[in-house]
Amino acid sequence: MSETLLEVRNLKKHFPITQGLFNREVARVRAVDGISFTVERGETVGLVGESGCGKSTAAEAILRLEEPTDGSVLFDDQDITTYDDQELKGFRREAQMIFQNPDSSFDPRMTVGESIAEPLEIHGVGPRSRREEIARDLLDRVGLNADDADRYPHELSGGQKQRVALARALVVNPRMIVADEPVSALDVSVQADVISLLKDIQAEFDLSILFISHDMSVVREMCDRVAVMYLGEIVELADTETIFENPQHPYTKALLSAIPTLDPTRRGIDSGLTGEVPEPSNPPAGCNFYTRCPEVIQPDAIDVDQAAYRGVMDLRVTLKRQGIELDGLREFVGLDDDQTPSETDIADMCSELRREHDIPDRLDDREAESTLSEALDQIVREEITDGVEQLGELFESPCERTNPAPRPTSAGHAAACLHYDDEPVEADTGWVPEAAQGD
Amino acid sequence: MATDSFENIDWDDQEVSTINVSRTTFVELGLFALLLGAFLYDYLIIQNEGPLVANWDVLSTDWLFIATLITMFFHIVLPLYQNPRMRRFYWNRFKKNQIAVLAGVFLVFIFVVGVVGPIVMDPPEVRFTNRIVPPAGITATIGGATKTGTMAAPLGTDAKGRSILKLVVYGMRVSMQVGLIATTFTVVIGALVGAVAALATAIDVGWLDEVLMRYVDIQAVFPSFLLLLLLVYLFGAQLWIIIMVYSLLSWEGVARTVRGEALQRSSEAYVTAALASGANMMYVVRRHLIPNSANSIIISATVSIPGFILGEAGLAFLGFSDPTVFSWGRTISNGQTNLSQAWWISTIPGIFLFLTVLSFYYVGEALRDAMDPRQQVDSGGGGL
Amino acid sequence: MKWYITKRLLWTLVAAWIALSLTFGMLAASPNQGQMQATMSCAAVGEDPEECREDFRERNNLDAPITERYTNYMINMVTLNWGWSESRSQDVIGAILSAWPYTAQYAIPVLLISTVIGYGLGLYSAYKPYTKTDYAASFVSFFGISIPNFWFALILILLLGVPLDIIPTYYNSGVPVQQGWFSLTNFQQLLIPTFVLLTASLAFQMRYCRAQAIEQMNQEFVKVAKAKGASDYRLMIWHVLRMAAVPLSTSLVSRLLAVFWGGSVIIEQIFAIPGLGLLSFTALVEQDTPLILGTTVIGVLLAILGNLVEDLAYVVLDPRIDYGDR
Amino acid sequence: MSTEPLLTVEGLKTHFHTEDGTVKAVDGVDFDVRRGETVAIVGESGSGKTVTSESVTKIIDIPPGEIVEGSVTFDGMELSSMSSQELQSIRGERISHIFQNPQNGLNPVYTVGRQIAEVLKIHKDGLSKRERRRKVVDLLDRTGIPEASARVDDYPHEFSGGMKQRVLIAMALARDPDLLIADEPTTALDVTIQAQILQLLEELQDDFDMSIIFVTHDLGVVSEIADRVVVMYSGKVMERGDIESVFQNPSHPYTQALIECLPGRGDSMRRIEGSLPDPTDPPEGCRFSPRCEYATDGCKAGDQPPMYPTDGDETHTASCVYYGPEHDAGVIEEIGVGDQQSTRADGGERQ
Repeated sequence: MSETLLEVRNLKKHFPITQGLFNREVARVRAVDGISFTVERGETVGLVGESGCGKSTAAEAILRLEEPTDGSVLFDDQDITTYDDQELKGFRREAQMIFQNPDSSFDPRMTVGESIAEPLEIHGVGPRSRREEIARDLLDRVGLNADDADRYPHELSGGQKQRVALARALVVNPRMIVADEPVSALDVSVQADVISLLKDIQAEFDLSILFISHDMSVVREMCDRVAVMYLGEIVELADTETIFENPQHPYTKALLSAIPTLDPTRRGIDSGLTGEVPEPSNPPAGCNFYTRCPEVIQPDAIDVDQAAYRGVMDLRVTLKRQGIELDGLREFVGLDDDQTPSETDIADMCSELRREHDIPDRLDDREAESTLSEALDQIVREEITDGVEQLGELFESPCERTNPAPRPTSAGHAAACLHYDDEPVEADTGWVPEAAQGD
Repeated sequence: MATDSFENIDWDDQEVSTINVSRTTFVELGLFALLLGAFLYDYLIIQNEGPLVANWDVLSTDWLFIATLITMFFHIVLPLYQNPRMRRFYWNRFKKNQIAVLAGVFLVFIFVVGVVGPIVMDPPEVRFTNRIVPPAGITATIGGATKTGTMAAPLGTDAKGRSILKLVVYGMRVSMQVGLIATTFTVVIGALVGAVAALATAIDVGWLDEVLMRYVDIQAVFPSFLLLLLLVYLFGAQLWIIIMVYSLLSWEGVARTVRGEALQRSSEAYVTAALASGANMMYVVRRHLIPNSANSIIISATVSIPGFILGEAGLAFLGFSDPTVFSWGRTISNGQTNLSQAWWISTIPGIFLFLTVLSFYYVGEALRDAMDPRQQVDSGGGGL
Repeated sequence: MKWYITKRLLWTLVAAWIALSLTFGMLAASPNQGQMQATMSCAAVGEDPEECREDFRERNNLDAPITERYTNYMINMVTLNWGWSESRSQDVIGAILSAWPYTAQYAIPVLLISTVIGYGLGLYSAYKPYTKTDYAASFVSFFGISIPNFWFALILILLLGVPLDIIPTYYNSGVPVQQGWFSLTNFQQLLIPTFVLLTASLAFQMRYCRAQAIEQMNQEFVKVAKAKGASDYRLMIWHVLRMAAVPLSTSLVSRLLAVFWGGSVIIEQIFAIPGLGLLSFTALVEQDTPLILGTTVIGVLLAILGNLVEDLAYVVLDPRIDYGDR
Repeated sequence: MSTEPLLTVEGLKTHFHTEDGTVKAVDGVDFDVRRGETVAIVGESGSGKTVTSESVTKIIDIPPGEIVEGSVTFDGMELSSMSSQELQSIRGERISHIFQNPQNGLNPVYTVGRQIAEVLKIHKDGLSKRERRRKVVDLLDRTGIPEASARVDDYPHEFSGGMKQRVLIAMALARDPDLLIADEPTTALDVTIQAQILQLLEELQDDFDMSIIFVTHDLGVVSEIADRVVVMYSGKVMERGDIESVFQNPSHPYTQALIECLPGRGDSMRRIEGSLPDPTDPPEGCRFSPRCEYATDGCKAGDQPPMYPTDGDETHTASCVYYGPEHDAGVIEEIGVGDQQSTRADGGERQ
């Protein structure tokens, strides 16, 4: 059997937004928009990203707790998206899940022993006494003692509850565990306990783990390979050390540089990221990250300082996605509603627009500066559409047009970014690790 | 032998999981079947003429009362008996509220006397010879004649010479029957509707949930007392009709609670965990959603019982309740005419009614604090 | 906003229509009381009861197919021709119109006072939870909701009315006509009934407001407001009460009506106040079906209207509603 | 930074009277904050760090809370004995507070602008309606809310978590306070948003020349922004000192354990045995003794050891007998923050 236990191919999960009486679909939240990766036997793969990037939805779609909209999931070389209920139930025994919030992971009316034995009860295993015995044995193995079985969840601490969750996942002797932020709700000292237990159990039972987290330091501790997700897509995937030592995708770099270091002498926390994650119901065209990317590619026509270009792009993004409310601007400059703006007011409003988007007063590229100031002038005089058009012609970045597929980088792994030349990495899966690539 | 461990489960022969009906549910269903059989026998065969068992002619309300007692035994007494740890946990928190404990004892007293009393004591009979006798040891002048109460009628007698003590004891049974039967039916109907509505949303049959909830909104708006008057007028004032009308009119609170609880719990992690281990929706409802809403059902039940008792008493006071039944409301109403001299006729049953209702509210409050910490105001944190 | 309001108005009409249909259904399904009353009165007078029954069914065309009776019933309801009341020998609408002022005169003050004082007490005991005043206030509220209103009325009559006889224990319906609705004597004779009704409604309002206020006080924005230097008064009124008003508004009217209807029938019967409550009581005693139907339908329509008021208040109080949802 | 501390807290004890006994949340805490300085209070859940920060201006609710002992002197004024009216005039005016959970820190039924204006109104700024609105817009703009003048009339549910925290910061700075108490302001936010907020706080600290008390459990955040640090455990201060000396040379065994069990530091993570003490009856002697590997009988009796200076540095003190007389501080092996790989990528270009 091949070494790969789980292979996800172009998995998509969209949630329709409906409105009005007949639930017409008006928009789609593209929570997971085509991700592909593999998990080897006994390997831990991390799925990392900020809130709203779709990592938890991806996990639930992989286990078919949420029906995927598209794509396939191969477990042991069989596509579970085609399974019927009976086959699915068999698969459920082989892939288990543990959750973030220890308090809501257990039914308050069931004892710890009953909770651990519940998967056995669901699969109709043996009489009650046998299930109980198995549960008690498992409690020892996760570092608690057997007679905790009769206690109720509210009598245990957060760390102990996560251990019981692990026992419940193990009771059906699974081959893969999906851990959705298992330690995020715990204190640092308790986190260390649960992480080392997870590693010991993985080693003992040769488990593959899909580890989901927003905490990069925990991921660095736990995972062999890491996939970084942004707005429903994987932007970079490589083994852990490479990602931390030599990140290629601008978002990964920003994510890592935002992590506070422990060494007070090397301060300076600046992820360079401005703005917020866009709405997943209307993701930006082209590369999802262009609306915030500090390294957004400038069109050949202009050559401007990168920070200034980012400022202009911020202005264009605001114009495109939310629009500018001129009366707010007029009020800022002190104009009454009906008063027609004088020349100086126009100039003030233009410089306010520049200041608000960190655009310097003069761009060093002469042609770019004239186009920009002209466009600003039009916008402020309420001819917004012409201003936007004019800006678009000159300043439109290639990143807005194409949504890059993963491309090989100098660091030996792939990243979905136009900075790297457009050579397809691998046949269809896109993220097959080099090892498999070779043979 | 070495303790069994999960590695040596042989998974090939574990494929099918049977829906196993637990022993206790089996016994419960058996008892209900027995009850139904007896009722049909009494109703069809002996056309409700003679007494069914020994000399006890089981009346309509009694059938309902027996069914209620069976349900209460299997769903409240037995579960508490079966897991002592849960019982101790709730009892420690409940007994922090001394008044509630006192109220609980009083309610048990009312329940026992209400059920046993009428069996032991013959019903109050009209004897004009000793009309309007004050309670033992109290002297009062009624229509010129002064009388002092004797132990024959410790609580005195009413305008028709009936002993107030007997009237009160029989009144206890009526109130208990009304309160418990109506509440049990409301809980059963409400839980059913609530679970169905929650299940409908869970398996994306949205319209069913919408229809049920819209009806619940309407029923919540209706002024139940007015409708009660209308229905009792239209369908007759027998006690069991009043109880059934009450049950059919006021289950919307339980339905909303159960639906809300079920929906909120179905998004909890332990339900996803069960689904991730291969459970289907029916298993989740049976094993997680219904038992977990038991707490809030019990809390809303203890609040609805006093409501029913007060409602029936009000109805009886106005004279629209079952004349053959000695409801407290009726006794109080009869005492209204000679209120100034014979104050005890209305006052004594009123005190019992008031204390019973008050006790239910206090027990309900303490149960909510004990069972549902979420609603409890935690000491630390926000506030002034 | 408009879409939500039209939706709520439509829903009110639908609810009213369903209510009327349900009352018709109950009427049709029941052994017609009115008919029994007609036959009994004929028999008493010596006529042949069977023949009386026939012409009673004739007059109310009870034998017509159900759909026809249903449409007639609905048309009558909508055109406010609610039939003729035997016992009061006037049309039902007229009876209701003549009776409602007597109920309104004590109902409106009870509703207002119980809301204002109820919320005030509820807020205060939420402001200082678990203190002696809080325990006292919650005992009063328990007392209020537990005490049976008819028994409480009798006790008050016994203690206040009889010995103090300045407080009349029976309502003289002539007074408002001669001395006017707001005269002192009218006020005096309403004292006990209003007080009895007030205890129940006040208790309900207080308990509900206290529960909502305590829940809001645990919210973080109260701590933030406190950290801004806001005084306790500003916190309790501008933040806690204003925020609690959203859930409170959804049950402002319906909760009060539920308590109120029960009480008014009983109070008006004890004190002989010729209001809507007494009207429905006598209608029931006289088995005057059209009048009974009339008083019930008025109650139901008022409740539905109250529900509409609550929904509109909800819209005004809570900007978060996305106007698409219910 | 002038030497006279702006705020001095001495022997602060805050207890909560609950049904199951008195919770000694804060049981004798001392620290001070100088003007323009950032002092971090760090500790895990249950350490009493939040209660300490909320006892300064008595935001905790009394009852069931109660400040049993201790003095809080702010700019020469004794806060602990102030009447609630006097305290109200200080809160939001001289000392303001921001909290952990921005999601429901704003009253959902009022616009954002109105809630900020409320601070100005409470403290009688004497501005006209127009002037006050301009000041609110200016505050929103300075805390980085885009299109501030348009968004001032929006409701809280129209803002994301990060944006709400900026609004709360604007609200806290409305009256130009001398001290800002920030209670885990970025814990609920994503790491890139956290970076933006921390940067914003640093900029505003210079503009408004204010001191900050920063409460957090995240040692990384502490090393990024703090000048001095106070390490708390189970209601008491374990270690206190300048950020460099405490992080380069953590002295108290608890501080060392905290640093060593951080994930992602390469070498194997250490675990702290045992569990948090029961707040209603804390252990005798040093609060950390039941879980401390160096604990001797001396540690387990009497009360918490005083704050001894570590290796002769008066400003860096630790409450551990080993730094006291007739004990050898050498027993506690040296570990430092410097020698572990930083989780930040070194290779990536720095903006």
